[in-house]
Amino acid sequence: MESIKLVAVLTIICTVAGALLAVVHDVTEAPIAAASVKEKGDAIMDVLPKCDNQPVKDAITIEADGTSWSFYVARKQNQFVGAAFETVSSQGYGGDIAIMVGVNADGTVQAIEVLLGHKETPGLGAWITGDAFRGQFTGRSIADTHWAVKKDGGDIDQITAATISSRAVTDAVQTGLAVYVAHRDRIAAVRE
Amino acid sequence: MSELAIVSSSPHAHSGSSVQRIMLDVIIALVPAMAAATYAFGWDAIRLISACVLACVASEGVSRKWMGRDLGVEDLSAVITGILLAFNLPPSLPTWMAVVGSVFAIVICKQLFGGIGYNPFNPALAGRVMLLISFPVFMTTWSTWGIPAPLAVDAITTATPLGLVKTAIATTGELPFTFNGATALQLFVGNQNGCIGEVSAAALLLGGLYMLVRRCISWHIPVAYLGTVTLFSAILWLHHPQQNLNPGFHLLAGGLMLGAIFMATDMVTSPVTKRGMLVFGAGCGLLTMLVRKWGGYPEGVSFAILLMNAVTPLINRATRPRVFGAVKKKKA
Amino acid sequence: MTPILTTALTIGGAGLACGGLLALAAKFLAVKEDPRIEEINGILPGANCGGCGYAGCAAYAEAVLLKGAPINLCAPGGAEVLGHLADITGETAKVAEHKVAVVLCGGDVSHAPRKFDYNGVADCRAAHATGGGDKSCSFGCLGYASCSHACPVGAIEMVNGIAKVHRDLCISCGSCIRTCPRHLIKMVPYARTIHVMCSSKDKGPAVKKACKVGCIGCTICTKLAENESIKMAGFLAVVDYEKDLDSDAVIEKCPGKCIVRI
Amino acid sequence: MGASTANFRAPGGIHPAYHKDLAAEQPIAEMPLPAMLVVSMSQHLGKPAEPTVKKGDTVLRGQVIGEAAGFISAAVHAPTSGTVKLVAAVATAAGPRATAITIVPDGEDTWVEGITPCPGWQTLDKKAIAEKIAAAGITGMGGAGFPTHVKVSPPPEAEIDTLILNGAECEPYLTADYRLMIEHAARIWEGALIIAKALEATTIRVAIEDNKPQAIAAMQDAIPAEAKDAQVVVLKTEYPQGAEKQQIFAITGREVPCGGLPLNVGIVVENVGTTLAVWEAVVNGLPLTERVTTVTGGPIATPGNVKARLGTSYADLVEFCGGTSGTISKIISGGPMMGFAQPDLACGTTKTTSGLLLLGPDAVQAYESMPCISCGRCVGVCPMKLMPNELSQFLEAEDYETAEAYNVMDCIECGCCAFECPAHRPLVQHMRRGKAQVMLIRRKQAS
Amino acid sequence: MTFYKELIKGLWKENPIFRLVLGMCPALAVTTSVENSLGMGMAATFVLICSNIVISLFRNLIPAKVRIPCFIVVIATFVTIVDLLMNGFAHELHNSLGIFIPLIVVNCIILGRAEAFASRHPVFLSIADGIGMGVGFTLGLVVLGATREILGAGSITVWGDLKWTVAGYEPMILMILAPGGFIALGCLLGGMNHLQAIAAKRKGTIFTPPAHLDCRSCTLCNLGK
Amino acid sequence: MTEYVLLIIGAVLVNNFVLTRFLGICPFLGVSKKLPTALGMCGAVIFVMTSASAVTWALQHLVLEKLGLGYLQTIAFILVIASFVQLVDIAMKKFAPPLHAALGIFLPLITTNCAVLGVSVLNVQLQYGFLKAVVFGFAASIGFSLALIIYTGLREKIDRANPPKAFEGVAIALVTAGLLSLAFMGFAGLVK
Ligand SMILES: Cc1cc2nc3c(=O)[nH]c(=O)nc-3n(C[C@H](O)[C@H](O)[C@H](O)COP(=O)(O)O)c2cc1C
Ligand SMILES: Cc1cc2nc3c(=O)[nH]c(=O)nc-3n(C[C@H](O)[C@H](O)[C@H](O)COP(=O)(O)O)c2cc1C
Ligand SMILES: Cc1cc2nc3c(=O)[nH]c(=O)nc-3n(C[C@H](O)[C@H](O)[C@H](O)COP(=O)(O)O)c2cc1C
Ligand SMILES: Cc1cc2nc3c(=O)[nH]c(=O)nc-3n(C[C@H](O)[C@H](O)[C@H](O)CO)c2cc1C
Ligand code: SF4
Ligand code: SF4
Ligand code: SF4
Ligand code: SF4
Ligand code: FES
Repeated sequence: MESIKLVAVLTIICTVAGALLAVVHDVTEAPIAAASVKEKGDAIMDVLPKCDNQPVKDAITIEADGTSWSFYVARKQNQFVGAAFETVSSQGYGGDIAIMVGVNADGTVQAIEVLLGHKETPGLGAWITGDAFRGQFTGRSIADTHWAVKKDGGDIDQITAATISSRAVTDAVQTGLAVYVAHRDRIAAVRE
Repeated sequence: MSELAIVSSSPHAHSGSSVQRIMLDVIIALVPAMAAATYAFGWDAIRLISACVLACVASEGVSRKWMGRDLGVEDLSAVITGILLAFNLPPSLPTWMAVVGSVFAIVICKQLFGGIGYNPFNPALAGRVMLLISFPVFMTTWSTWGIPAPLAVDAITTATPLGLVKTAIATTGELPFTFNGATALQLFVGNQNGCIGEVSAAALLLGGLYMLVRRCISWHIPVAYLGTVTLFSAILWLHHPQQNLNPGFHLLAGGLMLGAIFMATDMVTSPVTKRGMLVFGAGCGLLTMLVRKWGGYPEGVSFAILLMNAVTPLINRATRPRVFGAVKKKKA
Repeated sequence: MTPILTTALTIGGAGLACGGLLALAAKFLAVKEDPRIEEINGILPGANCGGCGYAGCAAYAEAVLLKGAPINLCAPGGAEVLGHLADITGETAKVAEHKVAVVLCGGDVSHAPRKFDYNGVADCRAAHATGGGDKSCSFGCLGYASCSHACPVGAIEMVNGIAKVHRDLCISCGSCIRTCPRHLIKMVPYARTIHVMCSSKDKGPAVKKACKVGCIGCTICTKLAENESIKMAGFLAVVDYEKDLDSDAVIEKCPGKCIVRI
Repeated sequence: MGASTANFRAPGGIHPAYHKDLAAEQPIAEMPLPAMLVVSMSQHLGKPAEPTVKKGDTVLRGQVIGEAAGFISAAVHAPTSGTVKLVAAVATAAGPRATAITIVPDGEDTWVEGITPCPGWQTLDKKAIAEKIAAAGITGMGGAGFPTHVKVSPPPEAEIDTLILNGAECEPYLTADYRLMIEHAARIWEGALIIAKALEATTIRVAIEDNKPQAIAAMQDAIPAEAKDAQVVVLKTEYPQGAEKQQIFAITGREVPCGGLPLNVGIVVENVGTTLAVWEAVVNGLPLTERVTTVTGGPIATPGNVKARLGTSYADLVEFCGGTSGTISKIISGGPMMGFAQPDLACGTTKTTSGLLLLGPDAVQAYESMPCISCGRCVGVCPMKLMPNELSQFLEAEDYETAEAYNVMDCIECGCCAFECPAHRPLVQHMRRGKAQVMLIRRKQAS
Repeated sequence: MTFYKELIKGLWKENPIFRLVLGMCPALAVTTSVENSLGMGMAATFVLICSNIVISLFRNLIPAKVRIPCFIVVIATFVTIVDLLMNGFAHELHNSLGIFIPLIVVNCIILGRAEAFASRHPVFLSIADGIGMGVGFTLGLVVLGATREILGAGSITVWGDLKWTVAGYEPMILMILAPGGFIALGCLLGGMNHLQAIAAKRKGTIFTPPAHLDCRSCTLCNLGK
Repeated sequence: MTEYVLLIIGAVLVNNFVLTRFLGICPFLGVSKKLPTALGMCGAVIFVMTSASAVTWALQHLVLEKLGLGYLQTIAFILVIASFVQLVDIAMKKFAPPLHAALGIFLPLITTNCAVLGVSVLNVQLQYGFLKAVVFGFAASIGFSLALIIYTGLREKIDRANPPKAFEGVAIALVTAGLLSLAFMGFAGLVK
């Protein structure tokens, strides 16, 4: 019968396709997982001070103001040297901006990294990923800095014509730092 | 052989109007605003206006030549595009950017469609918006010149009144100044920051009056536009006076007058029927206020007009007049 | 192995479900329709030139099947399409003779001047309706290229102010013939190359006044042409395309120089 | 006497320069017989008449030389006595060729026998009136030249209550109707009564624009006592108040439906000249062999209103008016808004030749047309409320279907749109061609 | 040789982007840089070749009525494979191409080639077609991507750090935003048409620019007819 | 409530599917010759996109995720969408022939319309709940329709324009779409 043949062909093709995909999935599962872990790990390592542990694994989750924060702890010779955390601003020009912030043990920023996936405008807001903008956060702490862009009377140089993005990053970093400061002891106490 | 008689289809009489004459009238109407611009911004105004006009006329001539068409600059419409584009630029803009905008306006927005009459979008506005998006830094850097408070903090301003309001509302949630008779006068005569053509509402209104008298424009679009803005801003203002300035401010600040009088009225890109013009003007008004109040930009005139340009064919279609005799009337 | 199996089964099941559903739907909800319409539509060239007399290729396809329209109406499609149509409909194919359009006027700007200064729409039909057209000859080609615009394949070129058909590009759709307000264009067998390039019905003296290459009705050609293949229609010599004509004599002897080979 | 005046206007319209002063005060002058008359068989709307004479025949004035070829057609009569010199196709004023009969007058101007005056027309019934009008070959003298006997015999289901006499003469330059109203007011009124009788219409209105006070006064004074409901209506001077649909709307507020006729709203409109011709035909029994034509324009030496035989060549008319001075750039048969431009002065007058207008270079420029700049002026002035800008573009693109949907067939070719267009677009020409093309398509679909 | 002909036709004569005007969504969306264009192009090429092979192999077995669902399943399979592979081995590229990888499934070119070519031709020709069209598509994307990136960002990024920047250039951001995509493609297309017209004139033939966007070259539906 | 309003404004104006997200360009360019045709397409798209959002959401959350087969998204979605469209086609032909005459020719085209698959994938990526997914699908299709209708009006004007030979047809249509998209940039920032 005609229609049975139709159904049969379609079913067979689907089954074969399914099997094939399962195989490929099987093969790529590990690399994909590794790639996303590495993606994160790379970002974390980029912002942390030199350390000899594996911060991705030394993580602690802290609940603050209704959000949960993951802190990745860096140690050198078993000494707490700093931590990295991801902070997200929903005030970006194009939507959420996720930033990886690395702090030293003394609470000063080691470095920040804007994570992929932000939707700021190329050529404008996207400059928040540039060294010039990110660089100015290094060395700042919650206390010694007026956490606002210059336009709003603060200390951070905004990117020209991208105040919104600059503001978003600034706010996000500040919020994260505050959480860090508040919970520094718990974070520093993390052990493998 | 003697000259041959001319044979053409009727009518054999003509009102004597011509495109060139209309365009010349518009240029005349733009003179007061050009004077005001020169008074306010001096050399920069002259520099930008001449750069834009030259670039527009030249690119029109060159592109038409290149397309194998007759020169077509004598209708003067490119001159208007040039002046109006310049009017929409901040005084400090580098000359080369003005030239890029002019070429974009004339070549991409006008000549690619076949030249005058065929362009669906207002070339000068498309040029401005292209520049605004391409070079936001330059397009939002305002000159610093002495302007009395309240339109400027400490007598020097680097922002337009609308920009001031927008940032103030966004940061402090309060209005930066109150709007009173003095502020209105300041805005009206042109003591404010902004694009070179939009500083003086008075000069623009004068030009508009001239165009009305010369029948270059009809009252429908400007009135509907300004009326809708007034209405919309009045509602907002009455609803929440702490967050919204009163309608007078919205009317006088920014590019509204320039847009309503000179740019929304561009006949090529606006509807042909009177009813359509009213719809067009009202649409511009709504969109302008939408952007001013909730949008990412402090000023929405350019976008509003461009968006309404886009729906103009639909408006024309929807507001087709009822043909005489279309409804069967039996004996009265 | 299990995950692979699950996956295969899931997708296979989805395929089964979808396919089954579609098959069922197709079976129970089917609406009858002659599949040949589709087929014919696919075979027709899709130029939508209207030469067949229908609103376009799709309309013709329908007409062939439903209204019994003759299958040899699509000139652009030629023998190939005809063959296919014959196969589908089961009718016999009678290949029409290959014909091309020719503009029967040779009075270009250098031969037939303008009689007034026409100021208006550059369209032959419009010009013809305004003071009868500005050409000195009231029958000749006006040169405003309406036929050229009407031609779906761009086979008509304006040369020196009159229309010329490129015979090898012409697909004999007849669009130009329907357009020309002067009725100057005729469909003639491709094999025929000798034409009287004039359509003026005026008497000799009037033609002479209007045009340097007009037919003055001297009847010389009718005598020279073999087997009466040129006849007089009033004051105009007309080629009878049913009969053979291959004589250089008529071309040479025509005092009006209006018989040419193209 | 219900004689009162009122001021009305219809939608749209323009105010061209009128130039009526050139010929307005020139009384109607009778032109002597020219050396030759070329009488076209296509004098009217509908089928051309069929010639009933051949070369060499002698004819008498008023003798039928062309028979009506069907119902919507009209007979043509010899304008004078003489010999037929030629029966051949010649170009008409409107362009296309049509058969014409060339008559060389014998100078006697002998009337044919059988002319029967009928001063007591009141006893005639409507059919008899219509027959007399048909026999006289009368066609509309104000516009398209529609055979008048058709108009006065409406189908029985149409109830005509109003007859409007069109004395608007809204075309610039032309003054023929104006002179007729001043000089023959009483006859025109009587003609109106005749037509009203044929139509069984009870109301008669005479429409005159307010720039013709003398004509208004003359017509007002001549309102006959026996007319029950007769009035002169003064219209605001605005082109095209003379167009019947607009005029009907201005006077009665009735809108003639799209594609409809005045009789659909119970009205018949007749030109005052036509009415006078009806009077001549019924009361004096005379067929239509002459008409008044305004010969005017800058280059004409002495502009005037000339009563000339049908078939008088334009050249003879110009000669009668003292010839020309200066360059002639345009020769127009009719008025400047709706008339036909001529390549030369060869044509002969017809029943519809209301004017012959010559324009010098100062009044004419050859225009380059530009793309439409969508200024909307044409939309504003179109008395039919069409969108000429869009229509012309559809027609340029040969999109006849859309053009038809946009009511191209309702265009009355008044020329207001093209008059106003700053881009000098040949809008009316587009409409003309479009209408012709749509008619063609419709006819093809019908068959 | 036909194989050769099928192989090169996609480069110019039947270039999917500039001549056939197909697959516009990815063409506009991912061409903000050369790198993305290349990635997208290669992904699509891979899918195109694979699906062409499979469909050509089984073309006589697939009943006409379910051919579209079958083709789609085949294509979707390869798309998912590319998706997975890219996610595993070219993670960053995968991130920046985003949603447009799964959308290769509905890319008109691939289904169009399956329907118009692979289902009617033997395998080796279908491979040629796949390579040709794929490379043509990639080429189109790269040209567009390069134009947009140079004008809009003042740089050319071929892969990762292989990048040139035009010094002192003030980039026209518009070009890498949505409107710039449309305008750049429109202008490039116009330019190509112009070249084509010049070439045609030299050869003495007539050239008409593509006037139809209604998928004429794709026979999936009858809309173009 | 505001959330949904913003979602709709965002999908219709700010991130218009066609003009800023570049989804569904083929039908956008292809079916914009005449207004009636465009309206038919809009009707079909609105129907299909809304229902496809619902169906694929259910598929993803009730089947694929439950089975841990998230990576089969593409193939499963397209299979279901294609069958669904075809089913609608058949059913419509049977039960509503006039509607089929009006919309039928567009249905096959919609199968290969990336907007439909796009909206399904986006619903998953953005982790919308069922209601939100359906509203998003609806709003996106409205956005598509809005752009298509406006564009069709423009196309009718452009078709009567007089571009240079090389730009006739597709090229000028694209430039027009670009300018329309430029105008739509004005909505930027209305919704984050
Ligand atoms: C297309 C476009 C994209 C923009 N993208 C961003 C952006 O990503 N980030 C940003 O802060 N501002 C962006 N802006 C600019 C904002 O609208 C606003 O002008 C600016 O952020 C505030 O101006 P300021 O920095 O000069 O104070 C963009 C503007 C446009 C026209
Ligand atoms: C096809 C046609 C049929 C007409 N039939 C009638 C008719 O039956 N009765 C009538 O009174 N007028 C009839 N008319 C005349 C019109 O009402 C009108 O008076 C005539 O067309 C002259 O109009 P114009 O001079 O404004 O162009 C007809 C006109 C046309 C064109
Ligand atoms: C634009 C336009 C203007 C007209 N102007 C006049 C006019 O001024 N006087 C006139 O008698 N008829 C004028 N007509 C013709 C009338 O519409 C109508 O056909 C005529 O009065 C009918 O009468 P008739 O059949 O006796 O000619 C005009 C027609 C048109 C379309
Ligand atoms: C009243 C009026 C307003 C005009 N406004 C503009 C304008 O805003 N921008 C512009 O480029 N051209 C303007 N023009 C000139 C011209 O109409 C315009 O360039 C056309 O769009 C070119 O086709 C205007 C012309 C007139 C008569
Ligand atoms: S006389 Fe004959 S050849 Fe000459 S222009 Fe007239 S038709 Fe043409
Ligand atoms: S052949 Fe006819 S249609 Fe063609 S250009 Fe000559 S007059 Fe015009
Ligand atoms: S000519 Fe036709 S379109 Fe023009 S104004 Fe008169 S009625 Fe209207
Ligand atoms: S008057 Fe002329 S330019 Fe103005 S809208 Fe009409 S056609 Fe266009
Ligand atoms: S590629 Fe997106 S709809 Fe065709």
